[in-house]
Amino acid sequence: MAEYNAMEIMICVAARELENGATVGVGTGAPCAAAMLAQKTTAPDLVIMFEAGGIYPTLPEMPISVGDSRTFYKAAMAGSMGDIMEACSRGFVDYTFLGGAQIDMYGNLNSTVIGNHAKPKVRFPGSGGANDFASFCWRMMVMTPQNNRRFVEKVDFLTTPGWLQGGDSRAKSGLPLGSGPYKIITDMAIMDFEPQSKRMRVISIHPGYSFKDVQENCGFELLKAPQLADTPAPSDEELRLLREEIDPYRYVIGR
Amino acid sequence: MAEYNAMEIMICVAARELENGATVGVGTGAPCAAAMLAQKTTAPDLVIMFEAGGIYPTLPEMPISVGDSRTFYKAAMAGSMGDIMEACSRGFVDYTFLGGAQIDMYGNLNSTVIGNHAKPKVRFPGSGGANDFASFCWRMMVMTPQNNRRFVEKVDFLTTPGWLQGGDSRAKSGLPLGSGPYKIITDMAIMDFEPQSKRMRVISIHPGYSFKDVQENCGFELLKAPQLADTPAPSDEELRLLREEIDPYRYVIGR
Amino acid sequence: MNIIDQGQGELFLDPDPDKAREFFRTKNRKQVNKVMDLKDAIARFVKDGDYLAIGGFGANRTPIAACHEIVRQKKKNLGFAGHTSTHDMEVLSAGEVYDRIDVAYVIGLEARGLSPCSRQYMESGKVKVTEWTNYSLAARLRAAAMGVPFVPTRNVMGTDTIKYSAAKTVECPFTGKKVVLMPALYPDVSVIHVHEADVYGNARFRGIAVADIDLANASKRLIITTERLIHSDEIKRDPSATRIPYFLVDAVCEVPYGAYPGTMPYEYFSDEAHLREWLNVEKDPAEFKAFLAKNIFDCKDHEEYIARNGGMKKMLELRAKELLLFKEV
Amino acid sequence: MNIIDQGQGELFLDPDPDKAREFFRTKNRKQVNKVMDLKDAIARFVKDGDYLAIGGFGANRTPIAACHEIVRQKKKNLGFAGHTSTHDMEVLSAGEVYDRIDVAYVIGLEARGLSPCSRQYMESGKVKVTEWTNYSLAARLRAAAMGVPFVPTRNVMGTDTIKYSAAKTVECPFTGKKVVLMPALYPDVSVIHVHEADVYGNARFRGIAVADIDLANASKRLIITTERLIHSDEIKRDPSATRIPYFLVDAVCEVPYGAYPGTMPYEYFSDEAHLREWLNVEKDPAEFKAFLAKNIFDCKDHEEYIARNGGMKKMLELRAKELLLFKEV
Repeated sequence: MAEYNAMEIMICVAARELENGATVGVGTGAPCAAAMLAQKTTAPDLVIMFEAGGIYPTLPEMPISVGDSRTFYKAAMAGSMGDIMEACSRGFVDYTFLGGAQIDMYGNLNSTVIGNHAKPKVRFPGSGGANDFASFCWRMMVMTPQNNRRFVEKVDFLTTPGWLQGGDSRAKSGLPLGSGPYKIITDMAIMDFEPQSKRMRVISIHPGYSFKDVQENCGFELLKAPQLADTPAPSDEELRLLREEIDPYRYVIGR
Repeated sequence: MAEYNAMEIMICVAARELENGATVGVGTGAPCAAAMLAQKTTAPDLVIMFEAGGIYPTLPEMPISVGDSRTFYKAAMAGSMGDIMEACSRGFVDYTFLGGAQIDMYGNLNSTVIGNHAKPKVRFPGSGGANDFASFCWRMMVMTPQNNRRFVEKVDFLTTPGWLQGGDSRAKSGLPLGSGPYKIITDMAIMDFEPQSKRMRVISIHPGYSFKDVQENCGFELLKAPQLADTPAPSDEELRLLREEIDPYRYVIGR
Repeated sequence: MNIIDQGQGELFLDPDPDKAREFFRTKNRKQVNKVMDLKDAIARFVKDGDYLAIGGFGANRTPIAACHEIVRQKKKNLGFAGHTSTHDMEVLSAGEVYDRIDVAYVIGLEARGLSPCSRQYMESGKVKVTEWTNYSLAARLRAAAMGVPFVPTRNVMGTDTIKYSAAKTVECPFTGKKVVLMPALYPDVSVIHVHEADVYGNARFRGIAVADIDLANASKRLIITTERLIHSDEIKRDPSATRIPYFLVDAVCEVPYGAYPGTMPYEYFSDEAHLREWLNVEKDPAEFKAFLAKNIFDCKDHEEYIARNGGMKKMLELRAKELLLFKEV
Repeated sequence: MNIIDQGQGELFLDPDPDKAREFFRTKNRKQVNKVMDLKDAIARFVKDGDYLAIGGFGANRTPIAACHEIVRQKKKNLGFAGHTSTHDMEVLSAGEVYDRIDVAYVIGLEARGLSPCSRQYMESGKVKVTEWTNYSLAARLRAAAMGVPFVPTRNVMGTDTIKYSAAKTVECPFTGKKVVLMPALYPDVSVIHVHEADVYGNARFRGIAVADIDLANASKRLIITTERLIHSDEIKRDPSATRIPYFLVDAVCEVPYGAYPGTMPYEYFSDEAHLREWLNVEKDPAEFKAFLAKNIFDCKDHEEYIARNGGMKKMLELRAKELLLFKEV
């Protein structure tokens, strides 16, 4: 079996979640790499949208920015941020991939501050389009390394909505009905959410890890699916595509 | 003095109201003819906008429709209805010229129905963009023949806002502050509105008519300005421009 | 939300964005070939009872061929968005295909006069009418395009136009000022005519947009009629020119002169003589019936309609007129 | 209007459309020559204390030359719309020109990492912060562009993002659903970089629009920086291509490579090495000070900045990169 690093397995596993013919709103970095890998493997007709306005480009290389020229290279349309976000708002976009500094058991994300808002200990970039994508897209997915610093009991600042306080709290919040977090993909496991409580639940463990590893690298109690799957390792072909075609300069997978 | 018809004097008088460098939202027919005449006389830099999206065209001839190709011929921009109406809404448009089947003493217009709305005696086109222009543009002007059928005590249907019920009723209505009817131009006279009551007031009488003629051709009591002006007759040059350059096929002035 | 004032007009469509989302979720996102005959597109996507909207502006970049086909197929009980509907409404009224209408501007053909046929139908009592304005209907499409149940505007207050609409006046919680909420309008099906589209439905047009971008985004089903099909490589070469992205589109129909007898900017000007013929012939019911038989019901398609009204010679004349080829400016 | 929930963040600008109308009423509607030096435009139209917005998207079609000039002129106490502000914010933070900010995305340069300088300034307590999202800020500009005090959206509910915003949640009177009202944002002054403009300010650009059309409409004062001036006849020849009409514009500044070191679509790609240099040098205050002297304060203008960073040779390299001239795709 090939060697691979934490970023590589996250990208490969994430790519497999995207079905052919779906629409996905992505940012730069790992989400974009996952979408590009999906296009080259199981989802050749995956429709990629970038929040600044690029619709269905033929990506010649990894974009550096969600607004750079590559995001609308040989695209169906170079539109506006409104075109993208309102397509999401109308229910045209199936998936989004997000990240964040912190995530809680309901999939809520913090990308705003650690500490006090007025004079924060650490200031992060803020929502950007993350809250918008998570509010509007049908299925929000997260790619993030598994550790106690990121997986926390309570996020310092709830930037981007997951299942909020769990249960029916999101349904009652006013956010579009039927949207919400779907899968959380880390370097150790795949999680989904238990349908009633909306609590994070481990459903598949990556090679070399156990449920115990995952739990130990999580700041809250994880649920466990009745049958835990074994995540297939990245295939040689997945790794080749990722390393040779998608990210030859290791911008993302070299992190 | 040259001969002229009712439509010709209305157009000539209306054109003189438009100052150079103003913006005006116009429809087809007499309003457009007046704006074109103004451009060729006292207001060479008059900026014409058409509600379907044409901004500042170089009109090669009279448009047939406010959306036809002439409305954006050699224009600054061929935009959208939103571009125009929202420029009006933001306060960028100084004047508009409207008409209607009925007008009351507060400058309210009916272009919807005579009789019952559900099964009208006469159905007219409806507001179109008239209500929008009259709501948003700073100064609304009306061009209409003077007669008892049109100038009525109460419009059957208040399609387009004038000063509503007079006094401060428009200011209280929620319509943009400071906008409202400005001048009414007929084939007999020019009217404005008395500042407090907002009732229609005759300020200038066209050649050959008296205040009595105007009042007799009006279904409500008109106020009279302290000093009534005599409207100058259309000049030979105005008539030449109108007949030879603006409306050579007499689409408008032949009515 | 305290409602200060509200129209008593009927709201013909549900402005609920979650219901619209459920529908839009089902639309295919793949770039697949959507080219079909206009006849098939109308048969498949315009169902009796649907709420219909037509792009363009009356007789400007308006899919008149599609309006003819809707009448030819004798669609019934449609709802209709009458936002400066002129010749399109005249055609649809001739077929009495609609029975409820959101009105901004109807019956008239602007400077050309009024359509007796449209007027009679509107005065017949057979049509349920809710009143709006051009911008109000544009704003309703904007709300739908944004995926929200309404947007605010500052027109219509104090008038009967709002009274016979389905809008509501509320107080703005930021400024204390009154604003009117225009409910979202998600047409069941719309037809928009463009200059160029690829087989997937990526479409572009020149000249004024009217409200067509919002209309395209707001519509549950969208039929594009196009003067010309172009290769998808051409779309990809200049994606900034795309005005309507493919995923909104259900059918792409290549219909040259599809806006005739209206104007298609940079292509052909309106056939004013023929539009006058329409208006004149409507005055006599028997004559009008024969006229409709000749021009709609007995025509196989738009090509035949054009052949019966001057064919290519006429089209070249209208092109010359549109481009001012024989006029010094 | 019953307010269900509302943010506690400060609203930095008045969303009252009547006040905006009073201002817009005073703007000149004539097509007059507005060409001026960027230095003069910034001196004249960006006043200490103004609320500033920058077009483009961080380092894409972003008027970086104008950001340098704002810093060079030591503007102070500006408000700032931080909607995916990346390198523009990095420059403005270096000058500490702003003291209040509406945040959607700040500090970061996307895949390139975070700006230590922007971060320090944001963590200093010197900056008042209200939180939004990219779409929320776009919606706020849309509301202003429409001349209304708010538009509704369906994002942010249930989060701290709304809690630290100045948005309000209300119940939709049509559907009973909750919606968030985003207050209109009318910036005092904005700068947008485009490919081409005429001397009057009619402007066009290629590639994604981001939120620049709404921004142009929403702004009280608008400075256009353009890669090239074009003759007004060219605008008139193709008015469909105009994205920003002249009457919105106060100044037109011809600034070739005005988005450098960011990307200008179809013209030049970002200078990643130089952007990395910015990020690295910020780690050392003394080094950063010298870097700013060299690249901003001691530069007469953008041309000198470019000359100090590779000049025409570098520009041609970036053009080749943008156009993928040496890469098979």
